[in-house]
Amino acid sequence: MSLLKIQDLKVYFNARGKTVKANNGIDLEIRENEILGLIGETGCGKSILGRAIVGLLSDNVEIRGKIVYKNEDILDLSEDRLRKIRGKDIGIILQNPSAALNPVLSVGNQISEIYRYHENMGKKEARIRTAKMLEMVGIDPKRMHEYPHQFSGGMKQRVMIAMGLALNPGLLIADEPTKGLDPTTKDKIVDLICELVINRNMSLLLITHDLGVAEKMCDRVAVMYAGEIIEIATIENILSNPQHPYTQDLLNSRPKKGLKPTAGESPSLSSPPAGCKFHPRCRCVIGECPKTHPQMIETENGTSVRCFLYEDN
Amino acid sequence: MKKLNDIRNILKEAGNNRMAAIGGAIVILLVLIAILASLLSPHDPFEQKLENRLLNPCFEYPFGTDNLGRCIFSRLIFGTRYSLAIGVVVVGITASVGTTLGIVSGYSRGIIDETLMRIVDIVLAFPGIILALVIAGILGPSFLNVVIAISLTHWPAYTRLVRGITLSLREKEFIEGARALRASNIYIMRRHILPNCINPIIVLATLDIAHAIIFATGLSFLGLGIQPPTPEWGSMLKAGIPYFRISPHLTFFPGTAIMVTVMAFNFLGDGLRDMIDPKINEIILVSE
Amino acid sequence: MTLLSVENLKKYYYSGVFNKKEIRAVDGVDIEIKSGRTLGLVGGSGCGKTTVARTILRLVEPTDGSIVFDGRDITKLRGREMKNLGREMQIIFQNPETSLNPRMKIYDAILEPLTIHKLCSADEENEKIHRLIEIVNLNKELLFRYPHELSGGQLQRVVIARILSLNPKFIVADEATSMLDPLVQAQILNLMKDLQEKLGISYLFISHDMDVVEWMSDEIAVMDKGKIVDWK
Amino acid sequence: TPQEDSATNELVVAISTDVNNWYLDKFPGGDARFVWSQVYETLVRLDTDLNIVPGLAESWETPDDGKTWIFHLRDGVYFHNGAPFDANAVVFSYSDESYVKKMGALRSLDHIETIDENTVKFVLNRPMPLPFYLTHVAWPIMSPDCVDDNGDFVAPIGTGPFKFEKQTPDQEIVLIRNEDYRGDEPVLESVTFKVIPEASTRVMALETKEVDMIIKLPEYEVSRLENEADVNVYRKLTTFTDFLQFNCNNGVFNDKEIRKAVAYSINTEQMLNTVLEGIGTPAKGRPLSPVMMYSKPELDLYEYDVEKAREILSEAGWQDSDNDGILDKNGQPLKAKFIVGKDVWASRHVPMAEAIQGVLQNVGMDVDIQVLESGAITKLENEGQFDMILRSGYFVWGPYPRHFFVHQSFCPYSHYNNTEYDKLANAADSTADPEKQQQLYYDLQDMVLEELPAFYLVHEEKIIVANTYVKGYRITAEDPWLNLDGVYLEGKQ
Amino acid sequence: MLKYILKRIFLVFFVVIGVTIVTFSTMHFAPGDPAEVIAVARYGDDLTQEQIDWVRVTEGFDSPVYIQYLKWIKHVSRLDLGRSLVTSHDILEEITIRLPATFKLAVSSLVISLCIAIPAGIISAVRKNTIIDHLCMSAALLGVSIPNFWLGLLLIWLFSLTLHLFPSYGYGGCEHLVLPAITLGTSMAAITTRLTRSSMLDVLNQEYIVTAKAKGLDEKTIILRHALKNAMLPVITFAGLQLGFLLGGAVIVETIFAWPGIGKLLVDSIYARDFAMVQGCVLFIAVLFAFTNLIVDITYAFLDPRIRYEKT
Ligand SMILES: Nc1ncnc2c1ncn2[C@@H]1O[C@H](COP(=O)(O)OP(=O)(O)OP(=O)(O)O)[C@@H](O)[C@H]1O
Ligand SMILES: Nc1ncnc2c1ncn2[C@@H]1O[C@H](COP(=O)(O)OP(=O)(O)OP(=O)(O)O)[C@@H](O)[C@H]1O
Ligand SMILES: [Mg+2]
Ligand SMILES: [Mg+2]
Repeated sequence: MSLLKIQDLKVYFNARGKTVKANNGIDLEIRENEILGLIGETGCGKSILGRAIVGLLSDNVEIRGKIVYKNEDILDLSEDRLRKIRGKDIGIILQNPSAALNPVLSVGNQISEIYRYHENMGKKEARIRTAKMLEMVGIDPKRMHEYPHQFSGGMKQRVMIAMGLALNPGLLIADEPTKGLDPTTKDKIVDLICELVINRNMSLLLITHDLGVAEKMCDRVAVMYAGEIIEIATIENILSNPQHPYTQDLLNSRPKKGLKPTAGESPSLSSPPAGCKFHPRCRCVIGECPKTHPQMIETENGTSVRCFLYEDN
Repeated sequence: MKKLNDIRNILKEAGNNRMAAIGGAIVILLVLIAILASLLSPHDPFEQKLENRLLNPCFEYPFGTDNLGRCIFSRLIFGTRYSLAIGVVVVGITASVGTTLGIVSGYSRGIIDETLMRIVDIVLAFPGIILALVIAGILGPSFLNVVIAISLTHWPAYTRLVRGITLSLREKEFIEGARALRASNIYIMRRHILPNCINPIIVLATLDIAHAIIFATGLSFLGLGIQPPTPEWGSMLKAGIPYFRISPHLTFFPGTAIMVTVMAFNFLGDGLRDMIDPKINEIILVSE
Repeated sequence: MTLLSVENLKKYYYSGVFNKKEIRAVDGVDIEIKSGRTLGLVGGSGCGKTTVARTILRLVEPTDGSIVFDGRDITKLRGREMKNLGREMQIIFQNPETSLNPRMKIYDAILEPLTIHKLCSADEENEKIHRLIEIVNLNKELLFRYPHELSGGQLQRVVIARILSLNPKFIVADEATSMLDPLVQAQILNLMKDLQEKLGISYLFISHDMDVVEWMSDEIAVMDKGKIVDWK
Repeated sequence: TPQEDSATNELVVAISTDVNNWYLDKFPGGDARFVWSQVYETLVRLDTDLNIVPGLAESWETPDDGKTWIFHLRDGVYFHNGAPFDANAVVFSYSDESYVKKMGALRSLDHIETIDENTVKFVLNRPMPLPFYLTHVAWPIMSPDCVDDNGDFVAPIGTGPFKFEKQTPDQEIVLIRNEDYRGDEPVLESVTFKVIPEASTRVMALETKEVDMIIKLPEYEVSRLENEADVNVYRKLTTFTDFLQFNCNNGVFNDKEIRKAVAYSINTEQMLNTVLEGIGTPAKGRPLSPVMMYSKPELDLYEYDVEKAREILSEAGWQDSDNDGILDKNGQPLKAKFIVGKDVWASRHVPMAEAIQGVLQNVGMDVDIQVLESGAITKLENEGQFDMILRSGYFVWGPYPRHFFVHQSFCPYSHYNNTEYDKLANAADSTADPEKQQQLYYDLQDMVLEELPAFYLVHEEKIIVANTYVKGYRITAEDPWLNLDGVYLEGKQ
Repeated sequence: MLKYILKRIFLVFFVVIGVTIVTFSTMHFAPGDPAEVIAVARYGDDLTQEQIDWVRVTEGFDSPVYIQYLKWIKHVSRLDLGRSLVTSHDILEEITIRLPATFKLAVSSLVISLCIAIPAGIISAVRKNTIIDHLCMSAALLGVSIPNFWLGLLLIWLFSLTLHLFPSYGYGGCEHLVLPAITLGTSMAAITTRLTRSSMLDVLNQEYIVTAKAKGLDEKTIILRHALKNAMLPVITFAGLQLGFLLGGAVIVETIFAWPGIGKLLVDSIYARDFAMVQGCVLFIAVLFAFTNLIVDITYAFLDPRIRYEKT
């Protein structure tokens, strides 16, 4: 069952006279109770996609397409309705917890205000709920009166998770929840999110560029390159049988596979190469590649890939 | 060629930023007026025609005449020189001294930094105009002393700003990289730190020119500014005050000139800030 | 042959005005690196890896211990000798975006070490720079851009190019690739390995990522709380 | 009748500076003298036309042509604290402690004797017209109770028509009616002096009727206010004359002819009519205001004559050889450093100085104006670092021409050395015979005009402006006085 | 936080010492013989060399500078600022008499400026690039550009003379306060508006505002709860500096409106070359300023948890 369906989403920024096509025709479906990974290199538009889903992009941006959540197109919603959906139906954990937590409000306050605002709870009740949430993410509830700067990076990340989960949303978007954490903390956070998401029957869109994390957590993975989804498959398929040359290179660049290098640099989003956006770096360019922009093609095992190599299949 | 492109880009940006464009245009105009003062002014700014005193604006005297029958228009035109000179000289002195101290302070840290910052604290403990007032009061009023008085109160703003930038730059790897290359400290300050402070300094300096002009006006009001018959706007305004009931043009034109100039520099400074680096906060305005 | 040998290296930081607090960032570290080999240094965040690197390069003064480089004790070097040391040991930092002066064009950035050490005349400079960027596989179109116009991988190459101009024997790479994407990381690490083979450079390779370190290094030292706790 | 209106009989007068001294050991600076003149009285007084009249002394005589003076004091006069006024108070007021004795004009006072309760004898070192000296508001009679046993000042206690009530620094001084005043009891219940430093604010406060009367109105406001229906402008020629003093000791003005050239180039009449809005009388070099005693009616004054000025200069060898508009001689340009004070007392001086600069520029003299406070002026003066100073009324009060001391060589302000002049001035001051004295002063005036230690510009006119509901005011010629005798308010809202 | 406060207090102490040195030396190294200057101030017109010498001896100008400083500082530390050279009045007393007037003016200007500036700044930031933003910013720019003595006179002319709404000068009830406070408050309000706006804009661009939006909070809550406190931190710091503006600007405003405050006392003393009084005033103002900033810093520490909970 699909919980969220994104159709041909385009997000264009207007930056200093140039159009940055941060998302350029995204089609994506998040099913109920699934963990969908979104991987791809820095700046390919993952976070933008995550924010677009919750309607959190600034005003100077042009958005087209459809984001249908439970039969409502988020892009058509009034600000009021959107506000109700945010937090309550769709939660988001932003990328950098140090910046995403308000430095002058206590951690407890920042969580409990969600209850107070959305559920009109009294102070006391909200505090009890907050304590529960904190306990759940492994933070001593006694510390709810402390301020973000008194917490370590991992703890801040936990607070962000508690905040995202506070109202039991149907969909949680987690933007690189493990970035910048040391391996032990990282493992703990991964386990925590998995456990909570599974226990609560929710869906998770996990944005990351850490394949290890994706492997541990995800059911399916979407691979993004230069503002497009280029491959969607189950995690097993991605790891064992990557189809798109980019995905293959990505896997081969891991130390385990001998750190095999790929030539070239990631393309700019304001003037991407014509045709397939990966073709300048691709090992197996064929005639079509530089000219025509490839479409998503279904291959075996429900894998979709945007590559001419699979056209005939 | 590349340079030309840079300049073209800046101009293009300036075109997009209406405020900066207006401010810049007025400033350029003022500079031209100051340079071409003797060509533009219809009369000798010092020439008195007592029989023509307190004339209202008319064809011969576009802005009228003052209490000694001097052409206000010509005096304003020549006054541009003094006001701009005060702004530019003060800012030239304060920016270079303040910046040097700021870089040295932030880069060397330790005892030098402590000492310099304490000196800054001490200077800042005196409200600017009061310190300037006392200095001008002691030294006596003259162009030079006005410049000294304002400069002595204004340099800490640069030192603080530049020190802050320097401290954050110090944390940057490229500075450490230069140290690993064993570049000398002076080389690092000059080639790496200074160029990275320039933009905010330019913004601060532009706003500061406006501030210095207003500041000098205040000193003129208190009789400690540039002295008559010098056609400095502040002292013209002050000298016109007694007549502001019967001949308001004596105050109106110098007052407006001051306002327009100060606004132009503020426009330009604001615009430059938006253009160059929106992150430099308004805080730098608080150079008082 | 041993290129660098560090013994009992200590670096203590002091903080606080009223009650002085001692932070033992590095607390008695012994390291040995052979010519043309790579030593990997791993450890949790804040265990003192960066401090070790910075003290070895004398970017910070060690509290105690000896650093013998190429047969000389460099802990007490000053002036000219210190300056010449800059040609022999160099460092690559973690964050490519801040590793280059944002107000300096790439060309000038690469030229900088040569000017500081007065290693080339004006007419050679162009040729030399082109040779350098060829080694690190950079496009010469990038030479007249500013750092913010380059990607992280390209920047890290520029950093390597400018370091190479000095022909160093020893390079510290402090998490040099941890900010990069996997594809680019692979590029850079391969480049570093190539250079080692061609030029016989020794590395002190610092990283969080055990897998990467294993791939890069001949030996691995594991640090914890300022001490070496394991040596593989 | 005025008395019925007593509810509003509270006069508010705006002055420019506060009274920061009430005691006789210091000179009351700024506008303090207007306030002093309500609280304190002098032995001898002047009427509104500068005629000498009895004050606290009923009569006086000098048995020896001016070396000894005997004053007969008025009986039945009481100080504000109820203590009787007597000879002791006079001795107290001119003790060695007092400013006038220590620093001022009475340095040649040897001692004072009390003959009886109501008679005092002043013994001088040399003959002097003492009664004139004793008219000065700044050295009045104070009660010995003004100070406590330790000699510390307690309160201003005088015999004047108004008593000190309270003072709020930099704001106001409130005086109330002295019910036991020796003369006609004042109609006014109280007089409040408001301190308003800025001239424009003072004028606007008068127009909004926040104050009833303002003193020292700037000249430029006069013509406008004279046309306003609900204010009265009172004007009278004073004892003060503005003068341009030269540094005759060194520099260009060492040469009398150059000083003359300056005198011929300045059109005092035009300056008066323009810069001073026609307020005052052009002096054309006349050192004494016509209201002054011994002011010589027929004098050989300087009539404006630029050509003559140019002639004198070129005869003296000044030529414009480089055509820059400035004359030069032996390669030295004709330059003069011109000092102007910025006292509230003479706000007109700055524009006057600028006007002078303009006309001198016209004959080829480069004048550099410096507007300074008195302290800075004193410094430059002592060092001889100036060529001209614009001044007003030094050693001037009352009708007596003591002013001539200013050009005596021993006077710190003189910058002029002429033994003949010194002798003449001394002789004039020490001569008791009025006719002889007059002749000596006439000679002095001729000499000043001929020698030009200073060029006298304008005789100052005093201006007082009051709202029309202020009745019964009569302006006095002498400047520091504020004559509130007979003033009352009628119909103030 | 204790450490922070202790450090601040230590700094203020240090600054105060520095301030005394600066004040002392400006007066003592002023051109001209101080004894002569004092003698002129004291005895005015006729002056003899003996009088100057007498002043030199009695005022201690013949001893070495550091002794003079130490002597002076000893008095100052006992709150004895000496006596005026002109009037012989006790300096501290003269200052404290005028303190209420300056205080009243400063506080009301501050209140006026903050009451206008903070809402205006917030609105301009929230409604960036709208008409209201442009209006506020233009007004603010006008406010900083107009010489305030001219503004003062225009206000008197308009409100007292033409409209008869407020008195034109003087010290007294609230009605007296209006015009001077507006004159003094205007430029400050202008600067504060700009500061508030840019600080608010800065805060609104922070990630935690996005977080707040992501929680589904409404605009009002986001601005008042999440943005305001952060945005106010630099404004509070500035409020301390504003006092400097106020004390400085007061010099001019007090002169125009005949407001009997410290600023006017200072200007008068400068004119009268009453260096002891100038010294006293400047020292007083600087110390007052330093202590206000200390209070502001401490308030800041309470408001900013990053400092409040700093480990000691
Ligand atoms: N406000 C904006 N204006 C212009 N361009 C923007 C803006 N925000 C983001 N971008 C651009 O959009 C692109 C996508 O950004 P996004 O943050 O989604 O990347 P990402 O995939 O999340 O990268 P990372 O892995 O580093 O988080 C980037 O190239 C970025 O420069
Ligand atoms: N300049 C300094 N002053 C005080 N303490 C310092 C300083 N530099 C480093 N430290 C402390 O020394 C310890 C070691 O720091 P170091 O940067 O060497 O760790 P690291 O192993 O490189 O960590 P990371 O993996 O996060 O880079 C840390 O506790 C750090 O707080
Ligand atoms: Mg991202
Ligand atoms: Mg490190």
